[in-house]
Amino acid sequence: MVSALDRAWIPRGVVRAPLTRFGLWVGLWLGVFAVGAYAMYLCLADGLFHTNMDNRYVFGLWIFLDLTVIALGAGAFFTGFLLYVLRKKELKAVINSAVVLGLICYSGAMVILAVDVGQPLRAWFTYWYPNAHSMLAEVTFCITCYLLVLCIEYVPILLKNRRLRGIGGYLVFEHELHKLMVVFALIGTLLSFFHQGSLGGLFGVLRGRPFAFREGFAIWPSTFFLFILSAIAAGPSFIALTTWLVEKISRRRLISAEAYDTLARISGKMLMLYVLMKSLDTLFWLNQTAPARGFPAHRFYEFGNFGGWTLFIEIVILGLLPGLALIHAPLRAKRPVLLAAALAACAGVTLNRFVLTIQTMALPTLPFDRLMSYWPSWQEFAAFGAVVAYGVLVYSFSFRYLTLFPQERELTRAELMQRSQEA
Amino acid sequence: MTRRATPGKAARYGMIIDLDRCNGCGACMIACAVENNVPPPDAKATPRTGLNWVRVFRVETATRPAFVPVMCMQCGDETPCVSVCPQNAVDVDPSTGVVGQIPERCLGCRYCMAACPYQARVFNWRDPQWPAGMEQALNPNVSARQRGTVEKCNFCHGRWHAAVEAAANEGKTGSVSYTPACVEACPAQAIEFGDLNDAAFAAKARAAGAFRLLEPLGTGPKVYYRTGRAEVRGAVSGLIEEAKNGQRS
Amino acid sequence: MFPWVYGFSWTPGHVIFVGVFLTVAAAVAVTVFLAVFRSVQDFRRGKARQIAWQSHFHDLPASDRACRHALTGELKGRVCDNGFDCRQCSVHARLTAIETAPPAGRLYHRGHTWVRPAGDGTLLVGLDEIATKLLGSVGQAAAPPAGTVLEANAPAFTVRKKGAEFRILSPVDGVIVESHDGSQGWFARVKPAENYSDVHLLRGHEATAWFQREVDRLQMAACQVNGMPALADGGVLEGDLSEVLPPGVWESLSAEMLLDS
Amino acid sequence: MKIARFLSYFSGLAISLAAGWTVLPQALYKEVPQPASFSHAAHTGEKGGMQCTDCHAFRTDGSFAGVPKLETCAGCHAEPVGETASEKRFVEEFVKKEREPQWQIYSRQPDNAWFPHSVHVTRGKLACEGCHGSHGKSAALPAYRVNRITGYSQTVMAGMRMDDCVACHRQRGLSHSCLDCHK
Amino acid sequence: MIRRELIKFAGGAATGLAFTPLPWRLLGDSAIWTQNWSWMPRTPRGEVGEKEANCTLCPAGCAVKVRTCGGTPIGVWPRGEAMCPAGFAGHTLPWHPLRLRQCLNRGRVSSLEEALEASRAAAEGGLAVLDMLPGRTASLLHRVHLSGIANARYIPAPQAEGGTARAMARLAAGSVQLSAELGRAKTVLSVSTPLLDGWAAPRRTAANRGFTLWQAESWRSRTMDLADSRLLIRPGSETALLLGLARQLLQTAGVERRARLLQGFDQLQAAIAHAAPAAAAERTGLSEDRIAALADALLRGQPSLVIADGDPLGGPLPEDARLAAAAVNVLLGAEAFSTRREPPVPKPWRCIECTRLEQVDNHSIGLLIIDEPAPGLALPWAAIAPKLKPEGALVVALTWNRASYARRADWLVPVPVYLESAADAPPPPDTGSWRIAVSPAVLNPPEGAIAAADFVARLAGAEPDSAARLEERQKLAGEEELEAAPAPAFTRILPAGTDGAQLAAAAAANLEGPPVAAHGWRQASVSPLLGKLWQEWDLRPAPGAVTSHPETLRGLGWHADSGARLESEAGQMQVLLEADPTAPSGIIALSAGPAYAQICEAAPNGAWRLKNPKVVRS
Repeated sequence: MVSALDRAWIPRGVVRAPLTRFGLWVGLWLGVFAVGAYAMYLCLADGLFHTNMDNRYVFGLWIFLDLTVIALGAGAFFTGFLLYVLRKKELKAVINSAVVLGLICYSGAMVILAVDVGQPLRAWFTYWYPNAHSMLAEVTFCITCYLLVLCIEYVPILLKNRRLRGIGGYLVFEHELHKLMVVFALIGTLLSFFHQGSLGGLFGVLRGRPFAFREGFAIWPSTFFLFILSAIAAGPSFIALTTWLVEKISRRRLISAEAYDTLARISGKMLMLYVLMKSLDTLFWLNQTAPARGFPAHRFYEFGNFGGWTLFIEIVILGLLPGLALIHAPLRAKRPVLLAAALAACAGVTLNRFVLTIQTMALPTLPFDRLMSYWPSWQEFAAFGAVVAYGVLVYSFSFRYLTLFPQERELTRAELMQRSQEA
Repeated sequence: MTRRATPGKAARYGMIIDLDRCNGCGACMIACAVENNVPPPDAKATPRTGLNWVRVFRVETATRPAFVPVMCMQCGDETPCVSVCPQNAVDVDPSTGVVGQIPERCLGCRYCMAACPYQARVFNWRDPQWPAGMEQALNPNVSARQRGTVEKCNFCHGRWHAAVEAAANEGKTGSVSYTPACVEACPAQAIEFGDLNDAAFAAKARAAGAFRLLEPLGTGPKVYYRTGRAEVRGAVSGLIEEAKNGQRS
Repeated sequence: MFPWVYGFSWTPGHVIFVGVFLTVAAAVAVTVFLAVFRSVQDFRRGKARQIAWQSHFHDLPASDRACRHALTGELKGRVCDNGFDCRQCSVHARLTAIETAPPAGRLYHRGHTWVRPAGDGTLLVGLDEIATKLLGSVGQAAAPPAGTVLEANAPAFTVRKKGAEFRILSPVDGVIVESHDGSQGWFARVKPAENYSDVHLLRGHEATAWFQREVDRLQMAACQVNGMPALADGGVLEGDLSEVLPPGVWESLSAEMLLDS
Repeated sequence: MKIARFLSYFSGLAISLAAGWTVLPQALYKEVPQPASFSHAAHTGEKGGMQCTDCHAFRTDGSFAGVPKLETCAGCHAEPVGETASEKRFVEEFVKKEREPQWQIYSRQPDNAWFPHSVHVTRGKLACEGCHGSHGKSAALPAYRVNRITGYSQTVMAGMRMDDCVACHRQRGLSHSCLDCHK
Repeated sequence: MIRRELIKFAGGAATGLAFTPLPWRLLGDSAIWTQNWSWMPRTPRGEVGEKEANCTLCPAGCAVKVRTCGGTPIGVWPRGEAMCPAGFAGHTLPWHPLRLRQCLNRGRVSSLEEALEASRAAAEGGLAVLDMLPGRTASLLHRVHLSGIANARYIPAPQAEGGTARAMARLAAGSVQLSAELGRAKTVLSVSTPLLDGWAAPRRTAANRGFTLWQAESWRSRTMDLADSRLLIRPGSETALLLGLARQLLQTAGVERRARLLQGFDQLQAAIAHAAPAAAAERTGLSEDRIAALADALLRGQPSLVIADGDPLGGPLPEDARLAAAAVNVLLGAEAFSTRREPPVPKPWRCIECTRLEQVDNHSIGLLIIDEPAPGLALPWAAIAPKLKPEGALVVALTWNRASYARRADWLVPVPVYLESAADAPPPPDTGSWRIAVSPAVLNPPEGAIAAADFVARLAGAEPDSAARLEERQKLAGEEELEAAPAPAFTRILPAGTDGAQLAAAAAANLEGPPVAAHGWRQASVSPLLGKLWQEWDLRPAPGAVTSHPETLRGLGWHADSGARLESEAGQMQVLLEADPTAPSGIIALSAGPAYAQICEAAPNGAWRLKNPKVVRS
């Protein structure tokens, strides 16, 4: 009976894994989710001493991974912007997957923030008594709004499901909503522009942390714009990577090579722009901003494990090289090169977030204080594991029962035609 | 975001700490903990997760080590923690200049702790516990903070309240003078407390040999340090020109 | 957040910040409300089914949406983006303007149904050969009773067989006057609505070219499952396919052909 | 047929509105009995002839003593003075057994709020009725209702919350910065 | 269809809910709930008053004022003079987690009467009262009540503080109590004594000490940090340093001339015969001219003073070191010593004599009563155990906590602590001027608690009136402080019967011990709040912390920041191994908490010694 129900919900014309294998996959990730949920319960009920954070490392694994996940989740708004506003038709193949990825990244980040905050029951204070000067207040407002927009963008994909389609006016509402999608794409872009930027601004405004402090334009430090650029650069790569991953796991061809190429090309161009701006900003910071505050450059890089190499890897190895590979068409055409460059771009953004959260905390500000190191506790890993498991589960169910990749039927048929010619 | 101050009554309290007198006994840390109902350490507390509103650093110098008490500097200009708190739990009090940390509104995001250059803020990582019965011996002028909130030195604001109450009892208005716990506790009278708006105290604060920690960051700290020993000034203030003659290990 | 809340202060930064937030929230709310309002409008104006087909149509793979004129070779590789509803299609109007032969004999609808005007002003509607091949005679499939209102491109009736169900699209607008078990090929006599036009139905050489392509499609879809008796010479399969094919294959095959994915 | 379709929707709406506006305010508060009954009117009337400050006095250090302790009551009530049953019970239960009555304080502020009576009454010359209402003239103690979640009494939740204090300060142009009242 | 109706009904209810106060009140009230959690303590309410008192937790007896709220002490603040960190948390002692509140007989709750009966029965076999904090009025009362009991002895626990002064008393003419008057000294040499850190020194800080301090120690102590000149010596080489110093002093004519006239000069000659400058330098690890510079500074900076008491928790210095220090003081003229003036004792009180612990012969005590009134007092159990009768001996501990001697005692009787009953502090070791520092009773003690003096009084069948007697003595002594009397002339350099050669041999013998410098901070155990300094911050070494140079740790195969067990024949204690690059290499600094004394042996020369210590990784 269950397999019949399952078959009834799976869209026609596509082949999905048999229910047993899918059940196994869901069971595995439910296990990871359960362990993480227990860790979250510990932190909420007992207290945050279950983590290894302390009065120096006030931000730990969770905030670092939050920033990374939201940066990579920028693929949603950027793909939407490119498709609906700049009319890049070939991205129609990945827009549904991008929206689902965005929803997962942002909702996961919000859940982790609720656990990371000492008093989650008072979280609404930020809305009720907002501090207009605080970057964190701006981030909170924008992320909640954008999460709402993402949910609204997810609704049409949901209503397209084969069974839901039959009910009343769902399809009509989906149709009307689809016509207004341009408005949501624009609002999404505006919101994402601000909260990606404010996440960068979080550290750029820290007058007390010369390692992170940057001057900038009006009230926005330069890290505001750098975070937006890096998010836009990493977003499409992340979507390309995830699509390839889903193709590998489901063993089906999901998008055309042309879609891959567009994603890579745009990501490459943005990455080059980001590397340029990042280099300029770093030079200005090392020679002008920090020394003026009594912190010559060597005071940041004289400590053993956080030497100058982090800067070199972030800008050159994980920034310049993938950028060049992605903007160079023949190189980009080779799939392994494309995937490696995309992975490098995402790793570059992750390292940038790591440097701004963990290294800023590690470096002492008082001359007589010392460098401190930090390693997350199992509760921190497990809690984030739960969010990843939640993401995988949502994606798996969406991939199985909703049409995330419209081109899949086309490609499957083309494949069959080809196979029948050979036979 | 400061409300209108009572006219003509504003004080800007500040401290001068004489590093040559401080001998690192820690009386100020214990007196501060008693005065402000800071719970005793629990089994798993460490120097990095402990609750201390004032911390005495031991700073190695070429000659004798110097002992430097570091507490919240009640920064006056561009207060780093006030501008970053997302829900205004931190606010410079107009009538005293003290940076108020209100645990009832703090939601424990700890962003102010990241912003503070002096790491003078500490976080309640777990529920505060006192030995059974010790609640009767807590200071009535200060309320205990819940788990998950940030706390910091507020120049013993409980004592400012008591002073205001006593002044009101005699019908007096205007800024009051009082002595914080660490000033009263110091065996060497190394800490001086006063109103930076009053010229004499301000002159003493800016006298020769006085300096402030991380002054070039421009946050306007209101705790001044004084020492006659150049190597201590070099090691403690970290200013580039002093650092040359003070050996820094 | 609001002026009556304790922390509100009329500083420019605060007002701008809260203002932007409220406008964005309002914009989102208005857009969603607009979508809901329009949907209700469509319902009221009864365009629901039409829209349902439109949005459904957009999901079909490009190869299933070949334009009728691409079938006949007049337009190379053009994909229909109007849900096969050539009545509003400017391209079709342009092409048929050239050829004005009166409709003679059967007119075919892409959903594998045909229409034939029966002298007395009514129209006979029936399943074409491929549909009957797939579903067997309409008889067992309980044709729609007299009096039901038909709408072009909307589901006329649903065929339930072997646990699968397919909806058959109606080729014309009108009211069924008399239904029939289909043994003579037609299952309903329809009194056409006043604005009835059979412009969107295929005729003559279009029909033959379309029929030939449908057979190719049927054959190609059928060979998806190996071990199926593939026809070497491309001849039409015999007998009622629902008996011959295994149910899973038959069901996806029929869905393929009846455009009900 | 049109209204019928929304009947269930509107019935759900009506029920939840009714519940929210009537049932909730009652369910949120629970009543806690006072240890003994007490009539201000009886004490301050012509028969009792006492002044407020006889019981609610300021201490020498200017802090406000609040509700009197047992020995203040025992001063007159070593033996039952009047003839009411509740007074007899009070004398047996508390005075004879020297058991301090745990009065529920209507205007008890939370631990984190600092309300100095010396600033408001001694210097500010505010009348008690301003905040406490006509409690001083009541013939019997009103029911003490406490909010189940916050633990504040209904008197505080109704009229002595932060917004009320701030409104008063704003009227008088006084500072109401956070540290003025939080401790 | 019903399903659709249900969904519609739920939708209506939900939208309706949004327009009722329910969700918004819940949101607001739950936030307020997080501000008033029931398990958070409510601060006390009541009148805030102040009461003048003195801190009786240690011999310093600082003048304090106790701030009370509704009668309960909420803080202790200095009144005029200074206070040590522990003084500020003294008012929380009544609620110390280890506080003893009922009589226990080997873990079983029993009553005071039962304890008294058991004690009376065991008293026939010889009663002894071991007073852990001698010099208080309560100590006097012990001696008064013991006079009524047959073969009873009063044993004051040997204190590190004042050891040099006691050694000097044996060199002075006539039996008298002496005191090192730091107030009058201009130059002070402190040998392994925490002069600026807990040695009754809260008043004395680096800034206002008024004398130049030379600190000779074998680990980097807080006093070493604050001293003017530092002499890092090998552990156990104190006597060698002092004998070398004596030899250096005798080079100068004036000193030698005056010394010749004193008795015992030849014994001193014999002792310093082996303390040639090279030998002294080699033994102590200092250079010869450093010792010469020290001697020169002491001579020029008269009046100068040498103190070699040792550490209250780390253990007193051996007898030979104190004798050598006394000798050096005599050579320097010892103007800084004064006769201690004791507060007068009311005439009718007849007290028995004090018996030193060494004078008590073994297996002679049937009933041992240990009086432990305050935290941080320590004496190795190995020194007491042999004195008890092998069978039928009863140990009654009149103690404030369930930890220290409670493990060894058959009976535990709770005593009132600081601020629970009127008590006074013993005389301060650093000045001869006399005063009575009394702490009044602010709180009432837990019922079942009895003052130690009253317990002994009831044992002797006398009136348990220790509070009244304290008042009587206090009234008798009046308020003003009498200045210290000048020290009597010194007739000897070394006491009769001290064999010079034996002193020199002892100097060499002390060096064999393990390179461990045991030191302790007595105030640490007054309250858990003191953990702020060593657990929640690293201003002081934690009790049980073994700190040494990283190379030394690596050399011994231990790795830093790991737990271990320090074992000796007398017992074991938990330690934490820590590496400190600024610590002197080759030396292990052991921060002795109260547990250290329990694992030590009491060597014949009075020092505490670890018998073949081993460190086992735990």
